Amino acid sequence: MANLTLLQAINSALREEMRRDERVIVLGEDVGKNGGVFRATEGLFDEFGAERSVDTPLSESGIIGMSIGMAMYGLRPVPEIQFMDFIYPAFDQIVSEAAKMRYRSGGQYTVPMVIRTPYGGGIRGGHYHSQSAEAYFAHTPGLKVVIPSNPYDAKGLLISAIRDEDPVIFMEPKRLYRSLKGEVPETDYTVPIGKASITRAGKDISVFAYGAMIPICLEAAKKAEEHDIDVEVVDLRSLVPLDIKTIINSVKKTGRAVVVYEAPKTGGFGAEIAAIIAEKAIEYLEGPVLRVAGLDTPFPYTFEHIYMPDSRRVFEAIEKVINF
Amino acid sequence: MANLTLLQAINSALREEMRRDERVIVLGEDVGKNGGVFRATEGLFDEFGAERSVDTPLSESGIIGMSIGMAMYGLRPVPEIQFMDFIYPAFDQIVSEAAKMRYRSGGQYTVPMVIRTPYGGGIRGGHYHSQSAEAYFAHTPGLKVVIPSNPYDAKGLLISAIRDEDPVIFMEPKRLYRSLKGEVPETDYTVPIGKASITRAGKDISVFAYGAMIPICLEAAKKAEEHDIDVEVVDLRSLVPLDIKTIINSVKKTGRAVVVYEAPKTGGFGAEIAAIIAEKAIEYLEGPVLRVAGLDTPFPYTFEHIYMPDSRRVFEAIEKVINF
Amino acid sequence: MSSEIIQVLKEDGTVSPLFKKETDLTEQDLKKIYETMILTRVYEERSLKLQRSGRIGFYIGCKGQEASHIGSAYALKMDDWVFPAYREPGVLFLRGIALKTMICQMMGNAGDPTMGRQMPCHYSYKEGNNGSVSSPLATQIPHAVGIAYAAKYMKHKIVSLTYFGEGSTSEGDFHTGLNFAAVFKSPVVFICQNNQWAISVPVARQTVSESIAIKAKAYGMPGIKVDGNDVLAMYQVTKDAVERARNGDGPTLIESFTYRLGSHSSSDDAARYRPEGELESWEQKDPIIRFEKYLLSENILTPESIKKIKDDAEEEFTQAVKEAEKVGLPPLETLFTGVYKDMPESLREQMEDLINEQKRLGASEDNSMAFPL
Amino acid sequence: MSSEIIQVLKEDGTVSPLFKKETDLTEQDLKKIYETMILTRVYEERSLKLQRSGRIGFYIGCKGQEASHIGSAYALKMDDWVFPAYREPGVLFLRGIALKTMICQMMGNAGDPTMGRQMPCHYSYKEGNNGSVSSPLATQIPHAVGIAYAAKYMKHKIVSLTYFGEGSTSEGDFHTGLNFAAVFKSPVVFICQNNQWAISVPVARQTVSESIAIKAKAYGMPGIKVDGNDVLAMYQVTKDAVERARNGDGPTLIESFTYRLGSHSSSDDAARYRPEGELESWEQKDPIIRFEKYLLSENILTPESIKKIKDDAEEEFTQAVKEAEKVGLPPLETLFTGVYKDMPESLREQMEDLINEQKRLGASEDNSMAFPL
Ligand SMILES: Cc1ncc(C[n+]2csc(CCOP(=O)(O)OP(=O)(O)O)c2C)c(N)n1
Ligand SMILES: Cc1ncc(C[n+]2csc(CCOP(=O)(O)OP(=O)(O)O)c2C)c(N)n1
Ligand SMILES: [Mg+2]
Ligand SMILES: [Mg+2]
Repeated sequence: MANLTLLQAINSALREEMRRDERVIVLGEDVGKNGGVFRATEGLFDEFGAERSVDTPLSESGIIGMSIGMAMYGLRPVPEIQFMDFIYPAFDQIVSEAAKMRYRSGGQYTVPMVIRTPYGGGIRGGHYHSQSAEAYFAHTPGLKVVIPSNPYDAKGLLISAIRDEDPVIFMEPKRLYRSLKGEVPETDYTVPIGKASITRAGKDISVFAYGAMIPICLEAAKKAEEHDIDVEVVDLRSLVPLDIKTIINSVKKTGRAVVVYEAPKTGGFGAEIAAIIAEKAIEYLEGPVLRVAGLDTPFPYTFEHIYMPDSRRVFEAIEKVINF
Repeated sequence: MANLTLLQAINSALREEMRRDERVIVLGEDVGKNGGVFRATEGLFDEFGAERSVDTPLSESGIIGMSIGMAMYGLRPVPEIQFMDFIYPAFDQIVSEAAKMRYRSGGQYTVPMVIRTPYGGGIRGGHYHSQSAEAYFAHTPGLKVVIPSNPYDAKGLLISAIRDEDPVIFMEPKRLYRSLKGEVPETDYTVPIGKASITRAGKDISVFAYGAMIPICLEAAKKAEEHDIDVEVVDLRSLVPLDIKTIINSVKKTGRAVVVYEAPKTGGFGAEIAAIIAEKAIEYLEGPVLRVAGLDTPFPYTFEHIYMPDSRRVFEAIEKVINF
Repeated sequence: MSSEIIQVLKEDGTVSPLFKKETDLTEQDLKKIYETMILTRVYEERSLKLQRSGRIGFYIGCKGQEASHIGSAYALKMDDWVFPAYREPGVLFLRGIALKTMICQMMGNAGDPTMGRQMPCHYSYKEGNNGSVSSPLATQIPHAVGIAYAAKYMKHKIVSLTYFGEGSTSEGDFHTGLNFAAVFKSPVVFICQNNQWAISVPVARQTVSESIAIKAKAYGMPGIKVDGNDVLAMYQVTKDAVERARNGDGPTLIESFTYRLGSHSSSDDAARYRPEGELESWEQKDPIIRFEKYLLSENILTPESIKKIKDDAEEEFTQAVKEAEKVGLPPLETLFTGVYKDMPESLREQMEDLINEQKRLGASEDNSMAFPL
Repeated sequence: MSSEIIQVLKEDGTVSPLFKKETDLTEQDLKKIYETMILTRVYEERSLKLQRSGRIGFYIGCKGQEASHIGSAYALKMDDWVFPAYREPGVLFLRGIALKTMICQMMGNAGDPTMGRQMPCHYSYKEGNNGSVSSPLATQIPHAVGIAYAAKYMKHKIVSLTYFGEGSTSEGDFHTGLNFAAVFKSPVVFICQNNQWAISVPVARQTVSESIAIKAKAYGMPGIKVDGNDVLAMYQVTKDAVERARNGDGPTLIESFTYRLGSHSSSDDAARYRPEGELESWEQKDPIIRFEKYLLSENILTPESIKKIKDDAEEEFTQAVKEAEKVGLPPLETLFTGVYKDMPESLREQMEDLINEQKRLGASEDNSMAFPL
């Protein structure tokens, strides 16, 4: 065990997998010599060389398009998109090609590829260094979408993603990169994709979230405790596949639900969670399903801390549902 | 009044607006001399010339990127994306640029542009000529998303969209292009963007849908009538802005809701409708909010008619909610 | 250099003596190439008939471009990879696919290895290292580069070749694909089938560069313009490029200057936009007629053997259709399988619901309309 | 042609006699250009200090590239349009923006016309026909083309000029923008600031073409490579291109061969990846020093007047910061306004909820972290 930041856990997962399997290759903008602008790939260039830790020309579509070819040939590419906000030039390659390759070729070709990308706010990055674009990808059959919220899960989920036979969008909460430390095994281990984790068990209300919103929900839960409200915090960890059973069981138990995400509220993935609850557990509900989310505006600069859900706002939603 | 197909109504809207306002320009692949592969721009080349009915090189990003510049300069470009499935190479220009231009420039620059694009299944187009990508755009603040379901609305909404000061994704249900006729005024008129229409009033259950799903929902409503179920069909017409009041009022009245859309179920825009109901009208609900939607697979070829929601499936959902 | 056009086989059917002396193509090879061209032409004519009679939903063809893709693909080894667009059925024939399989693909039935999931002419053929055709244009170009990078990394001495139209050179993926290949010195051959049209848009509206070949200069790779209706030139130029690639000397862009003798697809009518006389003038340059003249003049083929080749192709097609038409629909489950390696729970639920519904109510009505273009 | 490099002002500060004879630049112009270069350099040094002391969150600079963008922008008329990337503050100075406005933008306060919505250095300045800077690279290139198309359509005789880095030439939007401009013969001037680096990636990893300028051949437009540290050559070459464009002769690609003397941004440390000695060798070619030598030798400026220009710029900056720091935060409503012309009901609800919440609970805590790159 080592006490690592989330960033170090990612780095460790990449290193372990590259040592274990020579088919694993990282590529992207500044990932080689520079070790990535966040340093997620630091040291890989020195250990594995320029052929496996590849600085590419500046084209996201090229990075993903080339990775698809590599994966079709049998490699395990792990492309990095420097910020999730810059994934859009590669959108066509991701949704039209990577997502559909297995299906459209009757399984002849597959794209075992992990697109790593830092997402979310909290670093004063404004419009284009703060976005949470999970909803686009979770609505695209053929892709998996995985979002860790702590160093242990980050390493274990990333290793699972690299070993997965399908394309995975692996979203890294950049706000937690260095601010969150945790015990992480030094050897390799996996955390299964598709299983939510009950980060905090509770009986009064369920709060569903993922990624950088988890610490905020835990803070809100603490506050709620002071008001004698026992909150269950469910860390979804993977949006596709989604652990619907755990969601429904939690709602059956608590009868109340709040969904938290930092992307713009309208059409965000939290809407899907609410819709599933309204579909499958309506008879257990004792109040509305509230969503605490980003605003329906582009991500701002000066007012970023107001834009983003915080524990106060989550707590207020909890109170509202409880008092309904 | 003339009895026009939906396609003719679109063509008529374009022609009227081009006559009225020389700032209106259509551009895209095959839109000029050929009049568009569906013939939506037929005749415009002859009437308005190559400068206003512009065949572009084959690049969606170029079409949209150039349109943004044109709009910033004061024109009213109406770019066509030949099939919505091919909009993804322009995704970055749409979500990063068009959607955010007004906000990020403090209103200095605006992008009054209408992206017209045929969407949806029913023409044996397989993976890449059948998609319904509204959820991606409806989750992007700064864009409006408008989807007509009949010739009258098509013309009136398109004229509104062209006169709108913000970028509009105007999705045309290609399945209804020629199969649906209706009375359409020959002169110009507008249908306001942001108002749903109650296509069929009813008291037992509300069905929310848009575009090509409307005729199917009406069919299902008819069938339900035979079973003494009085269905209200609400045609949303515009997803952004969304007419939340009409949705909530309808649910308050009927106490039951089904949402119908043809995009993949998970993360589709229907989830947002369900979530809004679960948030704002939970106390009126007498049953679950069910969704009838496309499957969570790429759009198929041979089994397209099974993939797509049909009136049977909608009727079954209605029955289930009623019998809950 | 880049705007010169390379030709070996003249329109009158004669061949430059130098080529004859130096070529490695045997009589056997020439016959094989010719037979594949004929099969491809027959495939087209007959498929269009199937489409018109409603037995397949759509067809997109390559009439006039047989030399362009068959000549070039013949320069590959079997373990090389091909990423076609949609006008290269001849490549599949060369790589040994069964005709019946292709027809089943077009019919979208259970004999289609991709289980009726895609439109007609969107083949996948892994056994032949032939990629999976998709509709979005130019997307295959970076894939070809990735394959080449991977192969080089794994020290496999293979080459990856990709086809695309001149219209597709306007897409970003053309740019990015060629640039990545050049920067990584990957073993890729890029073949642009410049058939003068992108649906209704002429090449002059696509680019005003001197040629397509000259675009290679933007990436620091050689660019060569070839007479795409000259099957021998296509072979030779591609062979040279393949060798360069295999020897580690990097990618090449080949512009095959050719012509789409048909409409864009079974849904299009080129008469709407094609200038008068253009089709007729290009029909004079039909690559099959030209090659035939040569083969006849060299006594490699006779009028009789030609007739037999054509008859055999027709017969083969007739038989294959017969076989294909016996095949039923794919199992309904295939609508749901293969989205992922393992089916997610939520999709399994959708599958069970739908299968139950179809059992309860009978099969859904198929009221899809015909594909419009 | 494309790989030759055009230079007018030699590194020793002498100028070709031909240029001197033919240039239309007056002493007044030369002074104005110099002053703008100095102001730009001062702006950079002082902004970096503001960043380090935490008074602005981020800065991205142009040290070494002053000649490149100021020389070229000087060739425009005021009603021409500019679509900058993010290393062109000097263009804004030329177009008359108030220094205070720029500093308020960096501070994201109420003096920022864009109301603190974007990161520092992402200016919008419509009064000066200067586009809205965004982070996604190369997206502005097609916008510049659209502006030019629109202006031509409306018979306005204006030109549109856009800047981008050499790294950005790898993006699809570079390709598509240049191609559209050439096909439509739009009046656009494309200036690639080839500063040798894209964050940590050297130009050799970006492209292996002979030059950036040669990429023009792919689009059938002229491509010219200029010494980007030579302000006079930048002016002249751009002027010629602007005139061509204005006369209806279509677009031009200009490669400004220059160097980023600083790190990528306030969050980057170029020492991690820059080869030893490279910076030092380029510092010798500092465009300001070179131009100064010339102006001194021509007696257009004296050491005293230079000192005064520098002091004035420093003082101007000091004053502007003072003013800017007096300005408060933008009103909270501006978080919600301007997403659309008219605010949708659902957003109004979000606004009201949030404003009430802030009233009830006090302002949210600002615990954002520093920008990492
Ligand atoms: C990204 C994308 N945009 C548009 C289309 C629609 N479309 C299909 S084929 C075609 C023309 C292609 O022209 P070209 O690349 O020259 O190939 P050709 O058909 O001539 O072989 C178009 C516009 C598409 N399939 N993909
Ligand atoms: C689409 C996109 N991808 C990645 C980035 C992250 N990024 C910011 S600047 C930069 C390098 C740009 O290099 P170049 O175009 O040469 O411009 P320079 O910074 O040298 O002026 C990168 C990769 C971005 N802003 N946009
Ligand atoms: Mg073509
Ligand atoms: Mg650069």
